[in-house]
Amino acid sequence: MISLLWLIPALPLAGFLVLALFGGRFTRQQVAWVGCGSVGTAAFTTALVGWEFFQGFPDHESYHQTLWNWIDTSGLTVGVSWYLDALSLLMVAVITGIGFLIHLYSAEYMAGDEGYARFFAYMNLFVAAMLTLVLADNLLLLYLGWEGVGLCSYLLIGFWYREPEYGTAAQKAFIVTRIGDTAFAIGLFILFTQLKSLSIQQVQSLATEAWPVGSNLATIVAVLFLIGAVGKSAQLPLQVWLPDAMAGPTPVSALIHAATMVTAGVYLIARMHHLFALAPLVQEVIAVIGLATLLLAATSALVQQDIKRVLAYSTMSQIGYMFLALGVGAWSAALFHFLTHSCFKALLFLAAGSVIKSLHHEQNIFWMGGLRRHLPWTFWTFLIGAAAMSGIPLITSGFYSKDWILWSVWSSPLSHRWIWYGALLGAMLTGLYSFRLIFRVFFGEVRTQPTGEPGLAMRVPLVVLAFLALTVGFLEMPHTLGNVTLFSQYLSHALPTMELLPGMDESSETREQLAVTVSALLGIGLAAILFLPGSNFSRRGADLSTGRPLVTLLQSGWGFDRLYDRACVRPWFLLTRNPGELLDRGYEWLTVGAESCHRWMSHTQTGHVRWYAATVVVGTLVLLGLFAM
Amino acid sequence: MLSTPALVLAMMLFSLGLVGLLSRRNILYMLLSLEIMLNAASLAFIAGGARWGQVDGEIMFLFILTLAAAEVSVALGIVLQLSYRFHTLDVDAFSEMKG
Amino acid sequence: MILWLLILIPILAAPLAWMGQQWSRNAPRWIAIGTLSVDCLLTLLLLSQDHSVQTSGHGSWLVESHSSWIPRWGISLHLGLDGLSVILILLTAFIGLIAIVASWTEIQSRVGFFHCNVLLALGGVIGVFLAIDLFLFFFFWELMLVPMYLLIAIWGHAHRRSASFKFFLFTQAGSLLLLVAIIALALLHQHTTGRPSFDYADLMELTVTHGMAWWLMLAFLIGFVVKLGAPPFHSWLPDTYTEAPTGASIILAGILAKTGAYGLLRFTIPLFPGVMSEFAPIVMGFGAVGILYGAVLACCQTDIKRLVAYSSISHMGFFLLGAFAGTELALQGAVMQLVAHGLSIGALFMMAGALQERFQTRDMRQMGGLWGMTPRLATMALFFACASLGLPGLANFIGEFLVLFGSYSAQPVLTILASLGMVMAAIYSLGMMQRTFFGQQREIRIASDLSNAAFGTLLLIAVLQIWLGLYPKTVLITTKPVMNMLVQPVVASPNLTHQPSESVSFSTIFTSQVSAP
Amino acid sequence: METLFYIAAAVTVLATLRVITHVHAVHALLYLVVALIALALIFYLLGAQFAAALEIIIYGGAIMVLFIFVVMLLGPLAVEQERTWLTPGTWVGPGILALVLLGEVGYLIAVGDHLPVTVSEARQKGVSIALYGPYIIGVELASMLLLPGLIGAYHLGRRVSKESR
Repeated sequence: MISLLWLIPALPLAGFLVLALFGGRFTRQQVAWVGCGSVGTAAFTTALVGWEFFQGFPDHESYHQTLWNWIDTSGLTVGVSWYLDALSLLMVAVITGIGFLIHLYSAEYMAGDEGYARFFAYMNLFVAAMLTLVLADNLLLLYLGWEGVGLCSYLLIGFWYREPEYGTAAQKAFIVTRIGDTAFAIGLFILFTQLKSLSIQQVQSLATEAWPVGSNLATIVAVLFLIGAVGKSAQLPLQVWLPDAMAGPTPVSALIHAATMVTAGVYLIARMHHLFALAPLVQEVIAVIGLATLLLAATSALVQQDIKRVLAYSTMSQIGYMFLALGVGAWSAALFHFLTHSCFKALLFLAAGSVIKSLHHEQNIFWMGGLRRHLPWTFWTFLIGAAAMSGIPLITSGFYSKDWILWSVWSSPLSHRWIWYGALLGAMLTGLYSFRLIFRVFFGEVRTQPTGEPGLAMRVPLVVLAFLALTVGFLEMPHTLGNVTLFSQYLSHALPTMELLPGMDESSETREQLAVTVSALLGIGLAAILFLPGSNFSRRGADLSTGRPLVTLLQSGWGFDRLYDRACVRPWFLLTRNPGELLDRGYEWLTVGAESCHRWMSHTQTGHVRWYAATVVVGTLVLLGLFAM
Repeated sequence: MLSTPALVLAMMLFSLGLVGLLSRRNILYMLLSLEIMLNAASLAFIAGGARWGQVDGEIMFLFILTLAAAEVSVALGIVLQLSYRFHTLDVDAFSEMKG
Repeated sequence: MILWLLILIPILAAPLAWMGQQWSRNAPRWIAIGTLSVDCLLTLLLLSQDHSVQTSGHGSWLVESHSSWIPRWGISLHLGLDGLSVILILLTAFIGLIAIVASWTEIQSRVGFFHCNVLLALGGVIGVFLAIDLFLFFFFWELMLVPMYLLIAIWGHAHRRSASFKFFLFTQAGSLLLLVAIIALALLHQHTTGRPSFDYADLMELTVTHGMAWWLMLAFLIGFVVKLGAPPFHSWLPDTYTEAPTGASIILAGILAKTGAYGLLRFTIPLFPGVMSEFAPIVMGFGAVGILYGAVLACCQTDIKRLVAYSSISHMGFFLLGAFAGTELALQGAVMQLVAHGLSIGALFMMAGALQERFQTRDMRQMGGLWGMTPRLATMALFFACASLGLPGLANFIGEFLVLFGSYSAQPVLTILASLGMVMAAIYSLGMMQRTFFGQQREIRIASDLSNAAFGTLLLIAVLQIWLGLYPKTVLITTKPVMNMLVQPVVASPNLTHQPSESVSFSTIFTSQVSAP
Repeated sequence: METLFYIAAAVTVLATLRVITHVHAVHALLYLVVALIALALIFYLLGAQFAAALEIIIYGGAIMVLFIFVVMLLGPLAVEQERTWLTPGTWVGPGILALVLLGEVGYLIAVGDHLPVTVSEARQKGVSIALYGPYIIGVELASMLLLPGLIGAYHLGRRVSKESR
């Protein structure tokens, strides 16, 4: 049964091929069946494979399957081969499971769109590529998936191709991530040159043997991989593409730009943790990047007007938490947050999509309001998502995962205390911006009349995800609360557990948890004061969205776009303004010289026979004279 | 022997032909001058042959003769064409080859 | 004998295609297609026999044909086929087929003469790939030029005259250098052994003094690089590729550039191993510069064919980088790059031609939003734009990455520079898609989508791209012995022994920067 | 002997001078014929009898006839009224020069055997042997030259139709 592993990426790929080749001839229903069916079957296969995997677990920690030799020449041997362990199984489960729900949702959400088959083809291709990424046994195959998801992201952001801005956003996303990818590729070159292998497991064991901790090569490779991860996961300084990527259809944002693709960077770092462990300096950098991104994105999310942009910044912020966890060595915590985040962020996006659809594609939250009564299903699911994101204690999954991360930051030997304070501030901001959204969209008076609740195909995923967003957290509960360690035990077979600083006991953990709880609730309370319709501030119309300089700065995501525009984009356009080329000029001078010579010489060609004869005579005389001398 | 005066004569004839070639504007006269120059050259060859008692001079004369025959036949054809097309034989009137 | 058949079939069919014009308009096209298919099949036959013979040969040819021609000057009719040539001949025949399909509707005047020229040029190219007597090689080298010149000069676009002149002058200047060097080699052979010889095997054993080898190598290098179109000898390339008719552009970019590459691999590198290893870093530098230079200029263009032409310069830079890296991996990548680039550029030019035929313009500023109108064309364009930007899973990726993997150990800095080309490739490829197929439609123009034949051909190329991208063994296993042989002398030379230290020194520079903060 | 040569040379130079100075084509031609005949005489005196004969037959005969034909074909461009060139003034000059040459020839015939001009058969044989021996390539080339001359003359000599210019 586990040998069916190859089917998991193959099924969506087959779905893509079918839709790409024959999609034009299918009816919408058939398209939806193929599109959802392929991912659904993949999810089912994952369940089968996972079941079998657990049967042998933990005696057989990993499963290996080679389909064929991809490249086998001159020392470079790379197979199309899959590697299944606890980490990749978790990823696969999330991708196929949530992917299937989102496909189901899209079947209704996209129903009116002319590119229905194209949409599902791209989505299926994306799932296939993402599965390749997480199942790859070697780095080159991982790179294939890595670029593949980038391409699908590009295609789906620019899905509505008639809008030029969408196309620009798509291009921006691809190019910015491609910068990261190139660094990643250079990392691969170095790795291969030094270790003569690209297999993930082999490379890491070789690296551990060959390079001492903190060695230069390890640091360089880790930095290059980090740049790749940063590009894909929209972290500082390559984060600029993600807010613009919201140009794509909302299910795309849910699947690609929230739940799965953007966490590829997290996966990469977790997958290569042996390598990163060799470069503590880089780990520290990861933590700092994570912290900086989470604060930057959280503050930006506070002032956005577009509902999807708020969610986009919140995604960046939450991935910042994951990076933070990775940076302090809390690998499992990062992946736990990945799991919960996938659930609640997909839920939030899908619920937002439902709002947008019912408001005729209105995305500005200032034109929304009072939807609580009109869209109860959407409201409650959105509320659950927001609660999970802000980490409302005990009942939501977000609390458990975020708490784990903060506890790790507090107790890790790799961390600093100021990082923890920063993260705590982030938790407060998360509550603030999440509930700003809730209060703006669902409370107060109705500004745009909604059409009504979505249908079943959209409602089912919402409910399932809401359920998951509440319950997934119970897989792992801290010592002080229930002490469930299912998740960390499971992942401990693939990822090392973090060691604690000495002197970290239950009492300090309780104190730490209390701080987290308080900060989250503080954020929500602040949101209620500031934004709940009827509150003092809100009645005075004071939102953070009016044009004060600081707000403008925050709205533009701390002005990174403008900075890059000045520093890179404009010089680039200046460079590429002129289609002519300099080298050609050089050759042109050659022709100009030849031509002027020709013009001068052609004066001698009078066309008169007698002139020619005379010149012949003169020439002969000159020659004779020369001979005579 | 007569070779030296013959060479002087050849030079004189050649110069006369050259003067004719350069001074006359009628293409027909230019051709005639050309013939004179060719003859002067043949004379020089034959004088040379006579001086050294070699047959090569006469052979060269034969070649010059064939050359002259071919040249004249083509040149006269051209002269005819020119007269048909331009209705003049003034070479200064033709400058189609002007660069 | 079968080798001569490969060359003679297209050359003899050429006048037939010309005459075929009298019978029907499409007769020349079908004759050309038939001819090239036969060549294709013959080559496949040779390829399938390959593996048994391959074990025999270190440096020997899989199939060889030798008969004397002008023994007085050591010139013979000597043809030889090895793994490299068989792949390139297969590519030639296949690209030739693409070119003919691509010009099916475009060429309407003097159809017979067009196909006559195409077949002659292809015959010459196959001859180039097979000849291992340098004189014979040069003969074929010149044979392919003249029909190419005619193709551009007669059926080209608006500025065809200057473009064809430029093409002819540049390539002819290159050929002249080549000729001088070839004759010099033959005379040197006479000097040492007392009899002149143009034969490859004889010349391989010739020992040339260092200074002489230096000059000869330069001549061989420039002569071939001109054809490849690497800066600074690329000036003819954008003009020619742009102004040539679609079919000729495909042949120029898909095949003719490969003859230069083949020459480098077959002659320049093995004939002067000692000098080459000294000079290789400089050539690799030119390759890396070419990658970036071509990519930047591709980003500047508004003319779609010019854009593709500059992208070709960029891709051929990868070839140069790989071919001179001196590692087998890089060489394998370089060959893969040749094949992949031939396929992708052929398809791109075919689509550029289709666009021009439909809209009477190549200016991308006047296009836009064509996806809705011509979905087939747009899908294929997207596919090949992805191939061109090196998307993994397609053949170009294999070529580029093998080159980069292979050359990193030789020249880390250049390899990193070259990698930046991947970002730029994304910029120009996606920019092309954005400006032509996405966005708002400029004016309402009715244009038909791709015809079934054209779509089928493009689909076939796409399938080949994917096949080679996922199973590159097909090519790599055939060329491996040849590349292995190429590497031997280079490795033996003392120059490469200190290369690991070079990479170490690089990494120390790099780390000192990292650890500074 | 030398006197003969100098007289003939004087005739040649005089006739040539008249050729290049005369305004009428036919007159010039007449003088040229005289010059050629005088030249032939000089060839004879130099011992090249075969050349002398060819000079008269081909140059004086064939080539000059060609010229005359062309002059006549050209009509008014080159030729005045027939009457003007048949006046005594035209043919007196060439006539006198020709008479001088005739006198020389007569003298030669009369006293020819006593002159040191060697009429050797061996030399003429030598010419032939050399011509078809070492110079055979030259002969071939000459024949190759004559063929295009023939074709060229044929092609160029056709009268073009009016509309072409």
